[in-house]
Amino acid sequence: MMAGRGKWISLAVLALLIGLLPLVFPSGYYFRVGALIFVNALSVIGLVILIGYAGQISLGHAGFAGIGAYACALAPEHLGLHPLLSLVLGAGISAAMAALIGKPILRLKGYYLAVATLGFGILVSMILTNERALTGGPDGMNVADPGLRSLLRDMGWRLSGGEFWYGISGLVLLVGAWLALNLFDSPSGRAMRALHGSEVAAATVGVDVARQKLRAFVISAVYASVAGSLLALQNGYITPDVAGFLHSVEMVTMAVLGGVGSVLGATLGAAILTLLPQVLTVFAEYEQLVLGLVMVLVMIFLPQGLLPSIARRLKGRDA
Amino acid sequence: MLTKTTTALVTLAALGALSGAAQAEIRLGVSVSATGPAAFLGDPEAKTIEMLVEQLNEKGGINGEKVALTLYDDGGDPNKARTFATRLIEDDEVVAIIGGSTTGTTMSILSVAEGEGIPFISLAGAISIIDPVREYVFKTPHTDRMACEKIFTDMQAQGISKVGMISGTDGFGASMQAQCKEVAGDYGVEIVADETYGPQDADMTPQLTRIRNTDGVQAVLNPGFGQGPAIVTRNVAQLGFDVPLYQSHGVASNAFIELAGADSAEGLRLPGTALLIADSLSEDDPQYEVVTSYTKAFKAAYNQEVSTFGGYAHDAFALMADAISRADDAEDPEAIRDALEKTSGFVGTTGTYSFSPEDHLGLDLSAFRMLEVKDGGWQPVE
Amino acid sequence: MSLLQVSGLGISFGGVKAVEDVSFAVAPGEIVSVIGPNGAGKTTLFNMISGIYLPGRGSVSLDGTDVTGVPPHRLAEMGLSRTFQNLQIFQEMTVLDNVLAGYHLSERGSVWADLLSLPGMRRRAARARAGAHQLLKRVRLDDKADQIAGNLSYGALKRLEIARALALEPRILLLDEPAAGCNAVETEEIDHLIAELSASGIAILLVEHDMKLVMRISNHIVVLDHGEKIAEGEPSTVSRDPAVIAAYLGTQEEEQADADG
Amino acid sequence: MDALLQFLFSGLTVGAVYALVALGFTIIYNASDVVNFAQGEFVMLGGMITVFAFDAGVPLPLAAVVAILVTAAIGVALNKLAIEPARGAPVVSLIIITIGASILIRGATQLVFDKQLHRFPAFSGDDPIRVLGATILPQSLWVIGGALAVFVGLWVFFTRTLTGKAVLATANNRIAAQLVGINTGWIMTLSFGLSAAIGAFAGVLVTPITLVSYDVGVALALKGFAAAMLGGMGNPKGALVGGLLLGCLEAMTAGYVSSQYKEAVAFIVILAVLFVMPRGLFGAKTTERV
Repeated sequence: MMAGRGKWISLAVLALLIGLLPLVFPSGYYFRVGALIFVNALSVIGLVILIGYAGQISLGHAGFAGIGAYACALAPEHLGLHPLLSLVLGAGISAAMAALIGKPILRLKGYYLAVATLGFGILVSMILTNERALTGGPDGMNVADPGLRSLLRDMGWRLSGGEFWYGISGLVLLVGAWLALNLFDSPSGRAMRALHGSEVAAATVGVDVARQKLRAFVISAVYASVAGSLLALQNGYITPDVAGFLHSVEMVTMAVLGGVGSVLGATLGAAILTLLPQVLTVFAEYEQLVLGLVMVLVMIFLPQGLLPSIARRLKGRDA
Repeated sequence: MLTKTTTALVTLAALGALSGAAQAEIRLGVSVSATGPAAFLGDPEAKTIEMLVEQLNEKGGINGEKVALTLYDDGGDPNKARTFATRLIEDDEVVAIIGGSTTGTTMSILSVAEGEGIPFISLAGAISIIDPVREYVFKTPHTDRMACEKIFTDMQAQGISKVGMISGTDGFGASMQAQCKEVAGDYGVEIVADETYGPQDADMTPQLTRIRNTDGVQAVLNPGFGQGPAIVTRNVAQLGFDVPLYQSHGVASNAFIELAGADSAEGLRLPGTALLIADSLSEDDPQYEVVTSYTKAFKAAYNQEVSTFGGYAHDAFALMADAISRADDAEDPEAIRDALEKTSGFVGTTGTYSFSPEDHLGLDLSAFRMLEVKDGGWQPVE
Repeated sequence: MSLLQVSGLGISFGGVKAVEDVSFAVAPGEIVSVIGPNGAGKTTLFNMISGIYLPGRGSVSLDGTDVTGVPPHRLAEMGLSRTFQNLQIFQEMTVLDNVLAGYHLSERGSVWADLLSLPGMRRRAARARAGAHQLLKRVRLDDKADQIAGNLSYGALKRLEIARALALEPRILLLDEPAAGCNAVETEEIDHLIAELSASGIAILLVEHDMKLVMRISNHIVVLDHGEKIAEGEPSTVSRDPAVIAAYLGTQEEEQADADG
Repeated sequence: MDALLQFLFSGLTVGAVYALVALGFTIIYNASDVVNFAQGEFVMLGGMITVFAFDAGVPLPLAAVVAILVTAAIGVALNKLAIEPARGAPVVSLIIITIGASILIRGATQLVFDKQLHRFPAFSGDDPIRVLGATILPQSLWVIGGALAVFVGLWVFFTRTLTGKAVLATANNRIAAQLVGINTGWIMTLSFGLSAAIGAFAGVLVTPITLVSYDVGVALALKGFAAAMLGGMGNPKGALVGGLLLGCLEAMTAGYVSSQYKEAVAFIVILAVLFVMPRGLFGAKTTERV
């Protein structure tokens, strides 16, 4: 019952934020930043499932974002697929890839798993960079407009590009959060969290550890892939950076910073790391310095991540 | 409570917009890759524009109006570049944008600028930026294709027909690699070996050995920037591989000779701009004045050598300032765009620009000069 | 007919024989205890039976089926459940969730049902939840259901582990030192619990150091020393077995000598 | 034949660079189970500080010593300020902390020094040594020799010295180590100092070959990490073999298959090795205790 209520509170908070923030946006630029936060939060929620629930690490999830992004760039051009169907195709490919590579590498633990996932991410970004004839190489390629905005316009609903993608990303984020919260308090979610606590004990209560790990890996890959697709569609242009190691690290950092077990925490982490460079433009020279400092300090003083640590502190005061 | 905050914020935003308009300054937006993997491009670009804006405002600005510069560092990330472009237009309300150090960031900025009708001068190399011509998009660097053509013209003159290429896999190297392969045939040049290396690689002797063992290789061409070309140059010397070595404009700087070692670099050629031979430029050269004044000022301001890339930014800013001064309304992006397109015979550090509705680059091959390392310094060929 | 049959089971680590040629059987409703001095290989034996270690030699069969080397989660499906000597609790989860995890086999369904929170999943979860509350009541942890398990006392965690193992509704339960670290009252409770379980027909395999407890509740005792079975039989027989006395006295003498030295 | 030898020379040179970075990982990992992703920054600092000291007129050997000492101090500071306070944090938090530290060091370097590429002269000149038609630079021999020297030093340290054994004991069981009188705080300080010093030493050796700028650390850390994992984290032998193997793999792939996918081949081999040996080539085999 507790968990059930928590789910609806989290969703309500998220929905209110997404719905009400535009009222205080002074310009269209804020819609763009908001949309970016939502897209990042979506992929980070995937990592919450993988890292927070199942306790497995990945330093290569940007590879799946890359697959999702390039599916939206390539499939409309080469297969004549609608961009939205391409998003689904990308998610399918990501899921299949995750299932394929997850099987052998999820046997690895800790840093060994980290290096294996890292290798996967690097392979994807390498292919995207090297297959110039197909992907445009490091310069990237155009992504066709899904045409939804003009559809809305024909229905008499005029939205700027920023507003439109803010709405779409916000909606998808809400759906993603709902699914992740459902999963948390479900048999699969419990099995994932159980194997996170003790693989041996989880196995002795009947949890197929390998299967549950793979499940978390595949689900998180789909989240990253859909986020990658959304990014590609709203940017209209995509480069292999989306699949790069730095993007993988950024995603994990967002997850851990906000609180790796918590969906709202993931959104907070995504918001902070997306906003930081925007706020720091005045001190662009110091951006890296501040970013590094924030990462180190949060991990030292709030090792559970921002949101859970704050929640724990508030609870402690109540007691 | 919430509504109160809202009103306060909206009022604040409105006030900000008002005060901005009242100051009557020309708002110029810049987004370059001052950090990250493309910092080689963006760092001198950012420094150049900051310096030029200061110079211009000291002299009283454009027609009495000061230039207010908003400069963002997109770190070479196209996603960030798009966000900054949106911010420049929607939030900072600039009338024109310069930037896009890489092709990827340029493409991101381009679609925003084009959609909002803001003139944009790109600092990236790809030909696809201005071909097909987009209404609001201009660029100052030569295309990579032009660099290839310049090199192959020189090879043709030397009687070289079989070339081994070794390119960086970064955006610059990969783009030029593709362009060169496309145009080589036009100059009777055959690419008989085609190797690559990663931007952070430490040793290229395996690739160069492969090239050396390819039949009939008469020259090596190395498109790339950063440490790669310096290491390639050293490795060619190390292997005792005795064929002409051509580098790209990506490494056209004095620092490169130092990094590659004067001995190893001796005799290598590349297509560069007048910037690199500022000292030996004759006074009646049309570029003499602009090149010497820029190199001197940059050196004085940053104690650092100028680079071709800083030169692109210099030209972009100069072109923009010129267009704004000629525009019917200095605060109307449309007017600035129109003035920009009418630019004719404008001398920059890179070459002489003449834009037209059909040509938003406005440079020809003559802007490139073939340079050679002689006695540890750059010398024009003939 | 016996439910669990262990035949000639053995394993070596780095050339050292940890367990060698151990055989015994457990019938439904029977309580069989494995005793022996520290390091005799009791936990290793448990780990082989429950599928955590792959036995080097011999076989394990459950209800007539050979289950040697079958992974733990498959054994769980076949009705084998266990607790751990050194507590394998899901520390970050609530007490209730720990027991619910024990219901995994009965509440699991398709991943789609879980993601979409479909009615079928909710029904199964509700049933599991009801059962879990019952079990928590049985081990007197019902008032701590929503606490994070990591915050519980040692004795409470021992009981929680038993509750979780029972959630599987096992046919055979392996208890590894359930009374270790418990006070007299708690030990008595565990005593009652085990008796109750065996009365309901569950076979119990027990490792325990509390000899009074072992002698009182066991139907059958297997004695290990240095990885080998040295005696087997009813409590009264085993306790008089000279080999058993020697093994225990021997270690006591050694320990005494260590303490003196 | 001479081509093969040339590829081998290249592979050994590059591999020795990886090995030096990987060796730096082992000490900290052995003392604290932390993989320090800022290890690449130590290499970068070694190169950058030497460059700037040298350009300021300090003789090269002295500049190198200064760089190594300063970097070691930074390593100790990293431990005191970021690792010690986060003791007991999960792996993923430690990864974020060390990555955060590496970003911080990079940001600071770019402010204190600059964003340009730099180099200082090779120790024994640039005239290549010719062997059977292949060539190798004297500086490559310095790098390979340096990697071997560090390896032997670490080997002796961990197996022959009391302090080295104390490091291993600390890694194995911190509390037990404290009980037998090991000052684990001092062991951690020593490990970070030593690790940073080895990184800086690597930076001094490789700069004449690879050049240095504020951002070379990431790529080095990645390759060094991969090499260490290939060999088995924590084992100096694994670091050396893993590094050299990775370098040779890349060189052979570039020489015989495709230079474009040389890193891909390297990573596929790593994945394959981990598939068969989940703890790398020389990693300890452990049985799970329950």
